[in-house]
Amino acid sequence: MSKIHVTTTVNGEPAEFLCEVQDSLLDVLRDQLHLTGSKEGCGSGDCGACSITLDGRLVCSCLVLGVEAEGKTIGTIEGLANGDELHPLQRKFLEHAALQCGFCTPGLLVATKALLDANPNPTETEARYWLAGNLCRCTGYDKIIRAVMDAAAEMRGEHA
Amino acid sequence: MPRLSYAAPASVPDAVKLLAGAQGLAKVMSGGTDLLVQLRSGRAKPELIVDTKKIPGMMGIRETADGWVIGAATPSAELSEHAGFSAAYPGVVEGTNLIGSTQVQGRASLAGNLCNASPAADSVPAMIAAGAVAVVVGPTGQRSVPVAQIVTAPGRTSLAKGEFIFEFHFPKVSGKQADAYLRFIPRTEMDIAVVGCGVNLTLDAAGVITAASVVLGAVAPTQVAVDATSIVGSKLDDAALAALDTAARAACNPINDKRGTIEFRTKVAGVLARRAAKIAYDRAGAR
Amino acid sequence: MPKVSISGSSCRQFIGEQTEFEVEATSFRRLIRELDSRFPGLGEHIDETMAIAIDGEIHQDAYGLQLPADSEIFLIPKIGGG
Amino acid sequence: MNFVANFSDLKVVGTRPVRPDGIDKVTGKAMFGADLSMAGTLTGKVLRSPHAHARIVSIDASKALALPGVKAVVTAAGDFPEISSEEAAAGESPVNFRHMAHNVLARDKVLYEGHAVAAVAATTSAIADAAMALIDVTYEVLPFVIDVEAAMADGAPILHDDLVPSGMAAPGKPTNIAKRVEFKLGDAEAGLAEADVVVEGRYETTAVHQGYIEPHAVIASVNPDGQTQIFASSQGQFMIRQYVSKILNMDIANIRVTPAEIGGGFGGKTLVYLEPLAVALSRKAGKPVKMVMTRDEVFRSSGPTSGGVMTVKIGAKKDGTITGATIDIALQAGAFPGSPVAPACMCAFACYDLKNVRASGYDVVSNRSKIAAYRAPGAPISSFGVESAMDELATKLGMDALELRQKNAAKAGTKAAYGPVFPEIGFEQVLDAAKSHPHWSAPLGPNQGRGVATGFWFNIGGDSSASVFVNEDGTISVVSGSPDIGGSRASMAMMAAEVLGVPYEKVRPIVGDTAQIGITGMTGGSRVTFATGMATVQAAEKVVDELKKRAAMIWDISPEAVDWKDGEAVPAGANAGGFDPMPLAAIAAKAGKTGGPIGSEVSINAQGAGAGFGAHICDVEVDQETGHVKILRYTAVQDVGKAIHPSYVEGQIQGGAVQGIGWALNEEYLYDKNGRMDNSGFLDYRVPVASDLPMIEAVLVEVPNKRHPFGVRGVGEVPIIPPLAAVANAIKAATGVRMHSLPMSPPKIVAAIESGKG
Repeated sequence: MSKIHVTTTVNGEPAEFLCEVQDSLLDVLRDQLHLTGSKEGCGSGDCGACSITLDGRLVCSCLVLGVEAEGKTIGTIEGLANGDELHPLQRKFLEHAALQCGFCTPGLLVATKALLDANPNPTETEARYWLAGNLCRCTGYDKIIRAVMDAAAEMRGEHA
Repeated sequence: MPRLSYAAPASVPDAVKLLAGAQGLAKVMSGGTDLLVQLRSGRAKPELIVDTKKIPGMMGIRETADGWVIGAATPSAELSEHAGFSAAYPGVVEGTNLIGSTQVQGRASLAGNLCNASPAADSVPAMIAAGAVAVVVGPTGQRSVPVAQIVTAPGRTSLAKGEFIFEFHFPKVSGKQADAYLRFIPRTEMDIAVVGCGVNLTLDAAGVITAASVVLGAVAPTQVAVDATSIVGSKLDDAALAALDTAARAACNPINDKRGTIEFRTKVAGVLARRAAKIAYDRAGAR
Repeated sequence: MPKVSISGSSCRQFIGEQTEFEVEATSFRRLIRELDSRFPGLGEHIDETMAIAIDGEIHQDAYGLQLPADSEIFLIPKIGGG
Repeated sequence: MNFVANFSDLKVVGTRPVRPDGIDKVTGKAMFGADLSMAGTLTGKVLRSPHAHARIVSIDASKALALPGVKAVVTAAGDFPEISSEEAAAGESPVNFRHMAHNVLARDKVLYEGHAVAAVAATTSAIADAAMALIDVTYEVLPFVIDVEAAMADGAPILHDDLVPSGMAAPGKPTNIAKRVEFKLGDAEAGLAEADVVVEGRYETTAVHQGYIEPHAVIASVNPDGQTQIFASSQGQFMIRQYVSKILNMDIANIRVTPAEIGGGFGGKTLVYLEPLAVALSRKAGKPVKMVMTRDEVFRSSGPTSGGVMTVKIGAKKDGTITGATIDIALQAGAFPGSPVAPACMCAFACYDLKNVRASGYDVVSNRSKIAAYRAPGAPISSFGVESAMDELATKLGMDALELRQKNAAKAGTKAAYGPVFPEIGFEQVLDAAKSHPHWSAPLGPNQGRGVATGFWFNIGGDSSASVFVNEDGTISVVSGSPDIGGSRASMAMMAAEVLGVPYEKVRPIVGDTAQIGITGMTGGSRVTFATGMATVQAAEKVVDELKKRAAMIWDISPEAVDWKDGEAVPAGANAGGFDPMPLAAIAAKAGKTGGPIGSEVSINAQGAGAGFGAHICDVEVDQETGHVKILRYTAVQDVGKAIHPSYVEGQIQGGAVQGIGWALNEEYLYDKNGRMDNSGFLDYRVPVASDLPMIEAVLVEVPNKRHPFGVRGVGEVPIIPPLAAVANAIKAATGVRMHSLPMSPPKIVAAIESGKG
């Protein structure tokens, strides 16, 4: 059996892998590229734990075939921090205790980053609707939304 | 196990040739948000997946003299980000905006939502109400099919082997015309429509409705048009709304399932028809 | 002598309808042994499924617990959690 | 350590530092159950029953085993020892290992759709799938029963021919009733007869799933000498070790379980599903085996909590004094006995100081997946009935709903309906805080309503172990046996830092594997911060004692002449000598010369857990035409004892409240006509999403539990209890209709509004 060779870019670095047609991009990221920060909570696009960006657009990696990544640019949770410097969202999630078990956290951070890229000044309602596809069962979302709003304000330079 | 193949052809003829020549089941993929779930659950066991996103014209939105042309594989997120199309067809965009999560909207397309042939598909009622036409390509060439005639039954379409939708044409919106889409779900997001309703209204200068199209989703095996003659000639006053409510209920032929009962769906169809009509009316009046 | 009540009805197969007892015992372990001698099999049942409340405080397990002379003792089903 | 009377002296406890495992979790580095792989790992999968109830006539795996790449197939008959029915105190609640083994792998009968029948290990996932399709299982399909009342009825299909009910007279014929419990205080019927006003209602709830986002996952590796490594996400590594040992008849010392990070549990990861299968497969294949459930499997085959039916009766005098109350409840256990019917009965009226009360219930098996614990097991169910009835009572009496509860509130000295007398508790303070909260008196608009409800949970202690080690440079390592689900490593580090008088950042906590730390009960029942915290505090105190001894040796004075203050040894008084304070790091540096490395391990059975109480206020707006309920505002007041890390305490309350809101509004197990689950995914099993909710205000009332050095009570269970009735009471206020059945989904609400009764 010969697998399909795919050349892509992950978190700014060139990456290559071999996969079967039915392998989801999430399978490939986790099993071939060992980027296990993206999680599988449902495999059907209903929980958002596998959120990544594909050519800059937020998607569920469980709903993308690995072969579709050919020539594309992929962003995962592993690429959110800038070296040893946490992204403001990561910092605010920690400061606000916006995670308990932490399983949904990578997907939420990737999704929130995409939100703030598209809309640096979201209302609470906009943030809640944008993130409706990211299930969190631990926190009741309160501290997550607070962290998102606080990070957005800081990134807009509104903090003293 | 037969091995699954994948192809991402660069032209319509190549895609048609692949689809028409497939021995076993061949699946057209645009956004893939339904297809991947079906693959994983084993509900679909294709031997070939033809990814249409690399075909020029399949992705993108453009305005023409006659209206709008939407590439069939354009992700719904692109529709809501497109200021011009969103202004022309806010109801269509409301529908596409409700297909799954933000993540799903990054992939899900009009063609996929339509050809999955679910009676609950969120983008379809407003497309039908808008009079949208699908451009179907296939082994025998190209044909134009009203969106209303694509879905024939749950999971079934009128497309022949080797055919797929290349693009959608939306007529030019002129004068006091506007649309709206509402759906009912138990949560605020992430559910399949229990009832959906797309409304497209045209008014005269005095605010009298001159044309009305009202289409329901999830209340029958396919999307159904409501007889909206009772509101034509009205200013959508209470009597017209009541008549529309009755007409919408009469159009329903729903089932009891895990998402809703016959009684509930029928009642809510009337409610949504009234509410969506009101929104469309206000939008049209403001134009 | 401590007064012992057995709460709930899971012990009924051993004790019938009576649910209150006076027992000569200064420790939880002694109490279990004493009850078991009166109702054979009850000791093991308590061991496996019951917790003890001594004057209001619940203890899940602890043979060595001292039972004050006039204490009020309840044997109640063990409590788990989520 | 005695109770710290003066909280104002605390330097670390009560602050909100960043959790030590935080960066791993925001960068994707944290290793959850499915994230580990070992060289040569096989993929394991489970073949599950398509039938709700059937006899297994035969299983033929020969075709599957002949498929290239298939390395092992296990079945109960072929690979699991048949063990006797043994009810044992394992983990937190009694467990019957025979039932557990039969749930992990069906032996003679399948008892629910999704029941495991065989497991396969293969070199790839696709080959494992193909192998499962080649296993030939012959079933004799049997009639099935899903609902609890149908299962109790005469002539119902019987799941277990040998089931002997406890707590009741033998029925003389096979039954699905596994147990009857009854708790009595005074004479409830006589009390009801004295009442001026009586309310009575029948209430129903459905099974709901814990809904953790991480599916169950395990990797197991067995060596030929029997030594076994298990890496799994669960609420207890020691629980896995014990259960695997029992089910597969292995020596415990041969099993080492490393706790992976766990992606939520809420009680649902307090038992084993995949672990014994992975071990059995690995033992047979001679290679590591990894198994991960799909979401569909999680819903179909891992425990939800019970649904049930109940009748509640409460009678009161005109002034609101409750004279008598009863609840009769029947709970689904799933396929094997063990519903939380006892705690459901015990908690039902525990918030109130009642003289005459009776709570009785049945534990009933039916052809559903076996239930597992879910946050305050049983309490939300009975509370839904009782707190709905309390609302009805307040209406009938024309009393403020909170005043009625204040009038009857349990307090220190109240004899609880289930037996014991409460020590110092904070329920009155909770009610006062709710009543004086601006939310209670805020104006409401049209179609809006406000409800309140309360909740009680025992909280528990139990077995816990912790080690505290002083490193050469004076930094501290803390090891505990409690898997950290919601930030407990931070709490352990904070308590150790407080005792040792060192900065929080100098203390690094880990969760030990089963070979690194003493036996520790599961993370559940709101016990970790209390019990494992107590072990950590005691271990840190032993270290302080040792540090004082070492300082005394360096100073060449008596250990009694040394005090410990702010992380330094200081002379106890003028007579001790004129020494400068000696910091911990200086003592650590000389540990070799003063007797060797410094550290201690403490293993305890923690006693003195303090009961928790909460009161929630909920505002809703109901769309009268569609039945859609919007939660407008939500305030959760709770006595938390003392919040070690207030952010994580608030988080427990907010998360629990939202799970309760989901239970109230939309979550439910639906079955089709063949007894198969009809909504086994997050699309149709509707947990709350971010846009469904407002902010959840958590109000922390701190009435310390004096049996814990820092006053800790458990906090994780209570918040899921009040929401069910709080939402129902708010809906009643908004619509005038009392909803008696969960979930209060839009079709039900519309039907109730139209018919005038819910």
